[in-house]
Amino acid sequence: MNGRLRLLIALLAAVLGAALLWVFLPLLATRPESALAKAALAARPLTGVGNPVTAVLLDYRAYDTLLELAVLLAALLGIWSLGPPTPAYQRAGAALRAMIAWVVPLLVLAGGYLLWAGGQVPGGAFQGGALLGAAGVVLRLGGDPHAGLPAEPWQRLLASLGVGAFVIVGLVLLGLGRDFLDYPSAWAKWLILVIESAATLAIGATLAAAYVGGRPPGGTR
Amino acid sequence: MSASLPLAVSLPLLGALATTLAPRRARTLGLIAALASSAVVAWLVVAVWTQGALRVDLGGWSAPLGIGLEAGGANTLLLAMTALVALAISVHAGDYFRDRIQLGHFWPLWLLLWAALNALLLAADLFNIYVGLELLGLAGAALAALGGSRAALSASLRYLLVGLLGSMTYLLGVALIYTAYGQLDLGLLATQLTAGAAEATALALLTLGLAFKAALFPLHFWLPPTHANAPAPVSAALSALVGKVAAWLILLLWLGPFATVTAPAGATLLGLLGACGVVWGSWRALRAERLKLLAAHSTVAQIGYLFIFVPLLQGLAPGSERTTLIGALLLMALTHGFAKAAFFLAAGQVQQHAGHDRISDLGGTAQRLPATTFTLGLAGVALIGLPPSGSFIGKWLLLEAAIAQGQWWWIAPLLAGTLLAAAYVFRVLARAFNLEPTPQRFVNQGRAELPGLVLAVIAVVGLGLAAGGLWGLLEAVEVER
Amino acid sequence: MSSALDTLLPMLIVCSSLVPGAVIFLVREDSHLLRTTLNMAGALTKLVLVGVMIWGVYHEHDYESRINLAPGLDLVFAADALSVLFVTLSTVLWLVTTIYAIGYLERTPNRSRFFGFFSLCVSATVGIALAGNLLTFVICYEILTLATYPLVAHRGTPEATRGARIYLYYTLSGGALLLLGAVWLQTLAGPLDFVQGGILGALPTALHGQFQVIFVLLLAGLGVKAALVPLHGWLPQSMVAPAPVSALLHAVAVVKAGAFGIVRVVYDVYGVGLSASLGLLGLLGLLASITIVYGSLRALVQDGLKARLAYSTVSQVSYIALGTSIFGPIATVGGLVHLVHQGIMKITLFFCAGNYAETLGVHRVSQMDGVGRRMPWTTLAFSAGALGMIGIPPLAGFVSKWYLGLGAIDGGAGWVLVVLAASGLLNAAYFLPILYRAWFRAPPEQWPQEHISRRRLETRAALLWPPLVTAALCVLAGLLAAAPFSPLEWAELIARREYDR
Amino acid sequence: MIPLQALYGSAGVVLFVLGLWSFLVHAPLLRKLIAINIMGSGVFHLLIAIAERGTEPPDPVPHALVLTGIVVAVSATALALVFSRRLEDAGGPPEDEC
Amino acid sequence: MTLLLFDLVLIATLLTLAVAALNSAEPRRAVMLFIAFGLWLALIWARLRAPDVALAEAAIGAGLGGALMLAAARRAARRREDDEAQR
Repeated sequence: MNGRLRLLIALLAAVLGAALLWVFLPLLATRPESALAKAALAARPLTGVGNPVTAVLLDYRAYDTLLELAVLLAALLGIWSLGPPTPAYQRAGAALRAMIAWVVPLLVLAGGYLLWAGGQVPGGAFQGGALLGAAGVVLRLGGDPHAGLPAEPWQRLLASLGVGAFVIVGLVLLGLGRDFLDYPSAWAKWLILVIESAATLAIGATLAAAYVGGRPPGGTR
Repeated sequence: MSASLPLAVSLPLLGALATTLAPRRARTLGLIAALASSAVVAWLVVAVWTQGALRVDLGGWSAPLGIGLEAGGANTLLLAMTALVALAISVHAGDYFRDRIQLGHFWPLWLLLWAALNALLLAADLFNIYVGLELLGLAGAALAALGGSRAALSASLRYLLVGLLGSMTYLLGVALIYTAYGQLDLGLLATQLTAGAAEATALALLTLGLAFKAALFPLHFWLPPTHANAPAPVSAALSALVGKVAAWLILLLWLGPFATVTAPAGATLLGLLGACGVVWGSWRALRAERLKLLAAHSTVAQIGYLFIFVPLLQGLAPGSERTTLIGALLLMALTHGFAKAAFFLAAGQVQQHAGHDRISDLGGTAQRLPATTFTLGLAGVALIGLPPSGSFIGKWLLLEAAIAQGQWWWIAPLLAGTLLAAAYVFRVLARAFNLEPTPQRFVNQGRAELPGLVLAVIAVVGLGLAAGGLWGLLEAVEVER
Repeated sequence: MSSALDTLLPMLIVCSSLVPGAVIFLVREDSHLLRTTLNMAGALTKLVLVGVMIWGVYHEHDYESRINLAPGLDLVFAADALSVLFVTLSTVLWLVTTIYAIGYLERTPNRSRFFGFFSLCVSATVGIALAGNLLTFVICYEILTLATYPLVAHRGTPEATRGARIYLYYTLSGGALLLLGAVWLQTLAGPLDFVQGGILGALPTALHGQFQVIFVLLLAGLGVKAALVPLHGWLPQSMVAPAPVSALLHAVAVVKAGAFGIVRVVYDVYGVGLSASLGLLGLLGLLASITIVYGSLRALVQDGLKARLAYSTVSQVSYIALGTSIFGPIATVGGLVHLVHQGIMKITLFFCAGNYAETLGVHRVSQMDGVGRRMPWTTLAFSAGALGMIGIPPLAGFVSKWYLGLGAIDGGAGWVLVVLAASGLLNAAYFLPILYRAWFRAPPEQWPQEHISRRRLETRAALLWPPLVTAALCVLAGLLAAAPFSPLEWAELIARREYDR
Repeated sequence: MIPLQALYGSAGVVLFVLGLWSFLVHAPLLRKLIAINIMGSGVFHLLIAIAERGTEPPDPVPHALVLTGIVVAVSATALALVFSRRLEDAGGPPEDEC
Repeated sequence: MTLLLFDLVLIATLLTLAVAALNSAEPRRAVMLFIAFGLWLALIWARLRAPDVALAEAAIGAGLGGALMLAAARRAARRREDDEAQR
């Protein structure tokens, strides 16, 4: 790419930035009341979830989250379709192994805590799942080529858990004559917890598997 | 009845899970899922036909809090086209991918793509469209790379990156709308949006983001290599469905919630880009050396036609004239969808038989596969817009509107596109006639050849002669509202 | 007669060749019997249905099939006297040509494809004949283009591919102009149903300027198929097609569709009065006259037999346009009756040319010395056709020219007589030498390629009977011109309905 | 005085434009991916900024949107990286243009 | 006023990190800067009372995304060294 084109692009980007700022600033300065925010906060008791973000993610806009988990699944399946993983690093030294032996359970525990706490305070499926995934990353860095993941069929099951829990709960509710993902208020809290747990496992497993970066070598381990 | 809306998304998802869990049985499970998804869409079409437009608030939360799904006249028709084309692709793919491992990769991704298509067509929420677009982009890129060649990988990577650029741009538009209006539901926004700088900028960002995905000229550069190098069933899905859905979303925004924001200048610009796409895509198709590349370039042209409608619809108040023109737009989109899918499936057949798809060396192969050649011919007729295909009627109505509104300059790209399309289609068909030995049968491999043929017949005969029903559905929904 | 039949009959006539055509594609290549049965069943069914229709239209029965395609756009097949004229011509000649083609293509490859497209082609022609509005006409007109393309390209040789490509360039470009003209006209005048006397006369005179431009567009579109100079370039090129295709293309389907379209546009869309007052008839007459003379001149210098016949077609088809362009009922009769007469004469000539080529390998005029002795029956049929073309009484061609001449005097267009006379002389100049060679010169030692040796008949029966039948029709159409249901009588019926409203 | 959200919001816009610029001018895939991620972060940041409402509790909806967006972005990044690795395996570095 | 100053510093640092990440041609350096950018962003989001998202950005955006990119960067760097060794 030659210098003149670079300059042109930089200029255009600057103009675009100025235009966007010109449009955004007045709006940001006098941001109108968000009706949606008020409604979201007001309806929270009905969901049985204390953390408003979790309420949005798993109740009001649960459908978005369902599709998002499908995106995650699609990414993993895409990665698998491209072939086997690259070889892992060499086995870590004893000191590092000892540290990993400490860190991984800690990450898993913290992930579980975040999942559980996510109903009331900051945290939830994504953060918990991310920590599980991080545990996988650490394991792989330590030399485990599978990042602590089970054999392929189980990986497939884990990766499908999130979307699966959502779709099955949704379809069962449809079958019961309710709207898709319209939780009965008595069960809302528990259904959300079930879905969240499934999603946590799925996110953790998917992120770790994505880090491994290829289709697990068939069946056996 | 309204259950059919979420089912149209969740059944393909369920199929994707089933095929993920049991990759060895992917073919059987996938076909079952494909049939079930198509059946649900059929149910939905009947429901819309008898009851008018449907809307479901998911999770029991009505807008603005929850996410809605809507089935009106236009998107129901697109949904039905998607189901038919997807079913044909599903049947064809079982034969196309001979390798069980490849089938195991294909099926879940393909069903995820289908779920994304249905989700986008039914979507009534700006952010939900973003998530759907990402699912579409990731699944599409992964599918396009299934061929595994270096060219396919490189093209798919570019597709993925361009898709990401598009969705980020789109998301900025969403953020702008949320800043100004504090909500995301299209139905509510339609009642509140007013003309203004912020709204216009938001529309520009949303359109730009979607234009990347729809391959609207000049943002089409990624499309030809991707579609030409993907496995044929995937190319069929990408060309016939993915681009159409993105184009549909642009049209939905322009004709729906943002109708008060749009200005004639913007609409004319969009039409102009469409016209450039028609001429440029057709010209490149004419120059293409390979059959699939030809089809891919022609997709750029076919997307262009849809945008020529925008400046003509811009000035029309709701009424029968507008419904007629929207119907023509849909007819064009549906015909192209069916025809392009058929064309790619047939091209894949040719490629598998000949081991290549160089147009100049096609002679013998085309002669040995009469049904496939016939499919190419019929699909070609629809791509050109010759009667009795649906696109002929669409083009007639488009010309009529252009003349009646005094915007006669749109005639030039339409006629140029038609003649160029004729030139590139018959450049291929001319190879079908040579001195090769006589084929004994019309159809040799039913599962591989018939899906494409059926799609082509739908495009040419079904949509041509039974197009009246389309307006029937559109008007049924209008009246309901 | 029930009303259900009234609304179905036109559609049934179209389908009677369409359905067998679609099925034939699926027939295995070696199932001769099944294919022939389908062909003949379709052709005979159509003949019966058309018979019913002739009777009905004569008794002022209305037939109309209508399908709504889109708001404001209807696919209409309807029958009036004019459409019946053309339908009957195509139906009869289809039957004859099908028999001929079965004989001609024996033991050649790709017959299922050939007969499939052949039937589609006839369906499109019949659709053109029965089209009840301009939209339907355009649709069938374009389908005709598509269906004939594979027939021209059928042989698969490089020349065939080239001829087909040129054919396509011309017809599709013309089709685009026709489409544009039709759509434009529809935005001005609404749905363009064909009504005797036209529908544009009632519209404000402010639109007349646009009407003139649109007429030029329509004429450009129709003129391609009708082979009006300078749009005729495709016709000699598509001579590479098998003889039955040439016969069908030049006698019935393609060129006639163009000529018929011109007739429709002048009489049933614009109205002959409006066309005259807008000066459009003069334009048409001029083009037709140029074409008549130019085609004959070019025919004179061709050595290839089919090429000579092709240029003769260019010339002869324009008689129809010429008749249309003269204001007055007598010339109309001449033009319309020539639609039929030229068809049967020219198909006879092409059948014979095909017989010479198929039996003896004779393709050129210079090779035709003495063919009359080897193939007397074929040459007899050829002579009937050729003399008819020149206009020798009492053959069919004489009747057409007589009425054209009378009409020209009646319509005050005396210059047309000069054109007619010149054309007649030229016709004689390029046909008589062939007849002389065929009958009076000695045959050569050996024919170029004698494919079929002489047994009881001079060639295969399926090749011999069709030209004899059509030659007989040429003679009968001339001799019995005054009989009821003769082409002439029918043309007079149409002219009466057009002028005596 | 400039409200807090205007300040942070403009930073989001600036990040978006910076990312866009970098995406367009830098050829290597990794740099493009970083650019895309920073573009995305810009939009996310903007959403977080408008969720902050001073005295009232923050609007949870943009927070949820951003959470979704982060996961989607990381999925796409992972897929793109594996694509580029396969391309390297298939012969040479990935194409240097876009 | 001090609060505003604090915010300005936060934002200035963020933008500096972003520019640095975008402008470094050396892959590993660019990724490290990107990770730092992500963590800083998480900090700002915590400041903007979005702790859920801050956590997620730190763990997923900066953490896992960074880890993924780092692996790629290491390969890129190794390839670059190989190329130089060959020359």
